[in-house]
Amino acid sequence: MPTVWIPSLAQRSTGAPEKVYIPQGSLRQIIRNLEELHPGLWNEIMDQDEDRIKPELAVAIDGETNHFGLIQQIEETSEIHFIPAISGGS
Amino acid sequence: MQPINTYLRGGGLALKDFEFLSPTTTDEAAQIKAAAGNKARVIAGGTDIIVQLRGGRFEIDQLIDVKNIPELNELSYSESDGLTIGAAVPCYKIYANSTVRSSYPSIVDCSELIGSIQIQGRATLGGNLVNSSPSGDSLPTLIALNAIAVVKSTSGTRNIPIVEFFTGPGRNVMADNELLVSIKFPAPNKNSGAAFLRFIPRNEMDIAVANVASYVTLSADKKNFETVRISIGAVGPTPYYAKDAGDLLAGQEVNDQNILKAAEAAKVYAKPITDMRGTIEQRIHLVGVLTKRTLDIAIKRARG
Amino acid sequence: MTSTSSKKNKYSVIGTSPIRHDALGRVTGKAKYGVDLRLTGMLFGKTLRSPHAHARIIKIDTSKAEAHPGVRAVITTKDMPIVKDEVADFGETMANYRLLAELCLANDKVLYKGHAVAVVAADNIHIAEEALSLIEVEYEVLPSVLTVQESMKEGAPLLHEQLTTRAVAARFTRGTDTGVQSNVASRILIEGGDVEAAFATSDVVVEREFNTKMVHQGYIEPHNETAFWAPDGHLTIWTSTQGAFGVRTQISKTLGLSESHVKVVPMEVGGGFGGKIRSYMGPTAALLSKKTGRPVKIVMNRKEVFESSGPTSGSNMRAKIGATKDGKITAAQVYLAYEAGAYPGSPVGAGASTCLSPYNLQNFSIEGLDVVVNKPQVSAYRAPGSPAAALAVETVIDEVAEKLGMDPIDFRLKNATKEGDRQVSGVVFPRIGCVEVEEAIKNSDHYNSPLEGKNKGRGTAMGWWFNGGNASTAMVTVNSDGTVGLVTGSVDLAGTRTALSMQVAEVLGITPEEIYPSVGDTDSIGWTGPSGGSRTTFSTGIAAIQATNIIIDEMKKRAALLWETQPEDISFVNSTFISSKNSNDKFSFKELAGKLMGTGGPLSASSTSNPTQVGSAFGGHICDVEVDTDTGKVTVLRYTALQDVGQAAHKAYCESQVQGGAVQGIGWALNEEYYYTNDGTMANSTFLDYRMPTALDLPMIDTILVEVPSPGHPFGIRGVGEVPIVPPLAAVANAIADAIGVRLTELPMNPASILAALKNKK
Amino acid sequence: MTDKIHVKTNLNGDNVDFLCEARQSLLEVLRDGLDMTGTKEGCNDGNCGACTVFLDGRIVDSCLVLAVEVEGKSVSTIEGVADVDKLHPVQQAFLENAALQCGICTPGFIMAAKALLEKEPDADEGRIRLWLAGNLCRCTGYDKIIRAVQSAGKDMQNI
Repeated sequence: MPTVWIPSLAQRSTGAPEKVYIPQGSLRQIIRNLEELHPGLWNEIMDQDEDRIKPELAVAIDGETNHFGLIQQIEETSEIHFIPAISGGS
Repeated sequence: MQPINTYLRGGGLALKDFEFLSPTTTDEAAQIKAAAGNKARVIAGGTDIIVQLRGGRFEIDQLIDVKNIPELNELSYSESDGLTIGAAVPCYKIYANSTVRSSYPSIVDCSELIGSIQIQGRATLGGNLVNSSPSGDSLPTLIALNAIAVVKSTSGTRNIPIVEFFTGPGRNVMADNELLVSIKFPAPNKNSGAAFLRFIPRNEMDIAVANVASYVTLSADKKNFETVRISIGAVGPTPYYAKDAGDLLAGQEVNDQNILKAAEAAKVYAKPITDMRGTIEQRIHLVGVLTKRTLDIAIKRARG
Repeated sequence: MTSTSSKKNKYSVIGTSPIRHDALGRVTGKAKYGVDLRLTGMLFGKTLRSPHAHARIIKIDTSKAEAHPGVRAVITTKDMPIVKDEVADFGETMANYRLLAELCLANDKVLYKGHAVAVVAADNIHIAEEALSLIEVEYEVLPSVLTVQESMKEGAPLLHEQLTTRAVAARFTRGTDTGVQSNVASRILIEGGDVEAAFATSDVVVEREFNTKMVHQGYIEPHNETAFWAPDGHLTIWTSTQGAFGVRTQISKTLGLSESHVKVVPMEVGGGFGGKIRSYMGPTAALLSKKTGRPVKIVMNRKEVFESSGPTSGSNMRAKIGATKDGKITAAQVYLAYEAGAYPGSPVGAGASTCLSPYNLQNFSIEGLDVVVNKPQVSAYRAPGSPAAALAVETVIDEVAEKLGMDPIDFRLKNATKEGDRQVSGVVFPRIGCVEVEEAIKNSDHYNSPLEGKNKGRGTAMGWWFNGGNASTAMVTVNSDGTVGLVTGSVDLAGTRTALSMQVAEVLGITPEEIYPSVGDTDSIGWTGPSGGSRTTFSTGIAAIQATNIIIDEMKKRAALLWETQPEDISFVNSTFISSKNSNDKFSFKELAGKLMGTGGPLSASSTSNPTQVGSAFGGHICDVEVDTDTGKVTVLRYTALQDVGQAAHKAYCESQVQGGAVQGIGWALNEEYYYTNDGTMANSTFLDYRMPTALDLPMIDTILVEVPSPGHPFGIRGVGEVPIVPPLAAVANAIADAIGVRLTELPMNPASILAALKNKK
Repeated sequence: MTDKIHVKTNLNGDNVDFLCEARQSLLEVLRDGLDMTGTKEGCNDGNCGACTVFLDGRIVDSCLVLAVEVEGKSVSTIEGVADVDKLHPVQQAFLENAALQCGICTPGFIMAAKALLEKEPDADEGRIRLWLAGNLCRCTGYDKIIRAVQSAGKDMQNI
């Protein structure tokens, strides 16, 4: 099953462990499932105003950036990380 | 001389009209000054005044270009009269002059340090003097060498010892109707040497955190000090003549112990402030360091 | 030895150093930078800026300025469309458009000295400046805060009454709103393992606190924007920008225009380093153009560049690192509080994510705070956020090694990150050159040369930075004589036209001189992210290679027509199309290019890259200094910068990027700072007193290019531009510590602070 | 509006006259009046050298020269350095040694380096660094610029 690495502050606020295993599917389904297991995680990850991941957050799937957002299909062996969106950079 | 009516740019500040005037004699220039006072300012190299006008430091009605006046372009030496540097002579001409190089090494030191090569193509010691910045890089040298400012107005010409010239940051004893014609330096003493150093955080292009000039005359056997003049800058509202620091060396043996005493005595004169260029503590300390170093170089030069 | 490369070049074009296509224009004064643009009927704009660091605008009266002869229009915030809070993506950079609009014209409050208040368009710059002095602004001056420490104090004046700390939520994000009113915009935390327990098992623990000042990118060309709002409603902006499409997005959002009504023409750029991504004057120039019906050009002066563009953060930091006697790091704890300037958005997240990357750690804790202060809003500056954090970590690492009696590079090697190790984010490192760079330091002539003499010292430091990915578009056109046109959307800051041409040339087997590269405007090329994030040669390179491969496929079809065979039967090797069916059927690329018209017509291809497998890179620097202990002055005696560049594209310009980044870092370490007086005035907003290094302040900068190919690029290219500014702050600090036996923890390490440190040592 | 001043000068070998206001710098008139934008403005206060031009054979910062001051003098700018078909050795050396990145400081450096090498083609590294200290470059770290000037000096000695 895909492994989701839970951010440390979110671990504290929701009681989730460092790593959570969630059945494969779209990224949206995975975040929904996370919320069911550990209520509060949805709000940690999702934007409060719009249907998207928080803009200051980037999702890395197996260390690579993803350009499909919530509809990205996550594979069986994948790791998901939430990392800060780096601004500017030049 | 054709009056030309215009504005000058002020970096976002309100500006008034001014005229650009190009007199060819000191009399003409003095007449303009007599009529307009400090509303007529002089441009020689322009490296300070253009920046000051853009920064809105003062307002003027007239700008007097003095580069076409022969007396202000004089650069000459005679044993009786010493060295004369016209107020409009740019630095590069000064440090390229063979007499200056051989007999006034501290003038070379400071004129080679003022600004960049580009700036030295325009900037003048006269401008540095009239501008009277506490950190002006030629000013300690002028004090140490006992230079005299030759100043003219419609009522005549007067000589002002540089040691009495400065009254505050950007201020001096010249009246609003006076024009700087030249700076005169006595012929160097026998067995003498002089040096100027400044301290800046980079190696070029900075305003001095502290600067020091020393002028040393040694005994005939070059083992003792005869007279010493030390001047310090950027450590108070004006550059200072650190008289006691030099006087205590008179008649003393040339050695490190005495030099360090003079360096300590020079520090007493320093009354600096802390700003973006340096701190009080650093500046006082640097006066000591630079005094010692300039004395060392001056002694070496005196001994040939 | 001045520059070396770690291995033999296997390419014919990649890795060489051809003369840049655009260099002739630059050495003859013909190249047109944004500041050089002059249009018929053009007016000159000038911005009135706040003299206060923090004040409420009570009233603005522009009537006298409007009546001044030669003044054509004046605008204030009431002329700006209302921009709603919206965070949107304009190419990897997240930005709130309301915030960007307020940087162009303050609304209600001014939040830093230099904040724009009104803008004038006049017949010439002098009249515009006169007009500024005729605008009357009434302010209610408010108390200001200038450092993160002051800003976080109980009862500190608030910059934004509505700002509350978003914190204690996600591992990296601003998270949920805490509701606490504060100047702290956000708090982030990255943790792994058990730091406290690990420190308890350590033989050596070193902890230090650091402070750094705000510093500027220092590009020589000031910001400039020229706008013409045509009667048909189409707006054109000519500007020196790192990214035309980002400017287009910002301007269309700010002014409420559709993107198709805004064309941004990127002019040559006189230096950016991250500071020329935002538009500061485009919207106001556009509004003035709309009001006057004429083109309006606005250029900042140097003071404005310092006070009103986007420098990078000053900081307050702590780093604590423990190790066992045998040289294994047990734990690392880092605290970073970064100045955001007037609006939220410091690069603290990047600092937090990068500073421990050279080490494979099990126990770590990194806390980051984004704090607003009454200073200009920070923007990107070369590896934003990373150099300061690296100063904290790399000097403490050096001190731990010293306490352990270990060589600092041996200590680093013992803990070095390798492929497969996890970053603090948990992300696994792909193929990466940390060990290779550290070994190259150990093997370098510099590291193995003795440094003799009093008050001399040597320091080393490592640094890591991401490469940006982001989308790029490239279009390749084949001319009938076999030359090739290449248009991309990537602004050329330092030779990327050529670095991109070289990739196309390598694929086609022709010379880079046979390719003519140009930079398209937003109407003539597809969306391309800004030239920033060390991404252009990498990401736009991929787009150019993709487009070239389409060309090759198309040309195979043309050859198949001529040879009456199938395209699958044709290969392209050594710049030659060959049929597998008949060995006499051969065309060089050039020959076939001449036959395109008779085989279906001209050929061009466009491709957009959006790489997911973006790289990252390590650099390591060695610095020798001598300290004049009488004056506190530091002389850099020798400097060697090593970097994993993956595969150098244009070798000389790779070296030059590394050298330039190192020197910016040396300036930051030794003398550069925003020097503020208590009233919030930057006292040194000139090149006289903002002391960037001159030629006389430096030795030659030796470079060693280590080449560990990036798996994400066909030629293994990694982005090069940013990494070299990460290690110098710590490398210089470690060298000074080695020279005088005192560790300085505040930047800049200028003569006054070194004298003070020496005095305290005694 | 104020009356403009008629100035006659020699610019890159040509007799040129222009109208200006006295408050206008030579730099401003070159760029905005005469459309010679090769001379760049970086600071407008004599601290970056991007506006370096020759005035009667010596290099100056044109931002610190009033346009009215060039009456009767000769001015040369970057636009006058190359022949139609041949670059000056300093320009050629900057190309070949990759001695520029963004290039905004390059015209100023070329003018300053040319002034040095015309007098001292054998200038050593220290002399070159001192001479060029009035020109700021933020991209290159100066390394390749110094090498280019050394290389140009060699070429000029051989001419």
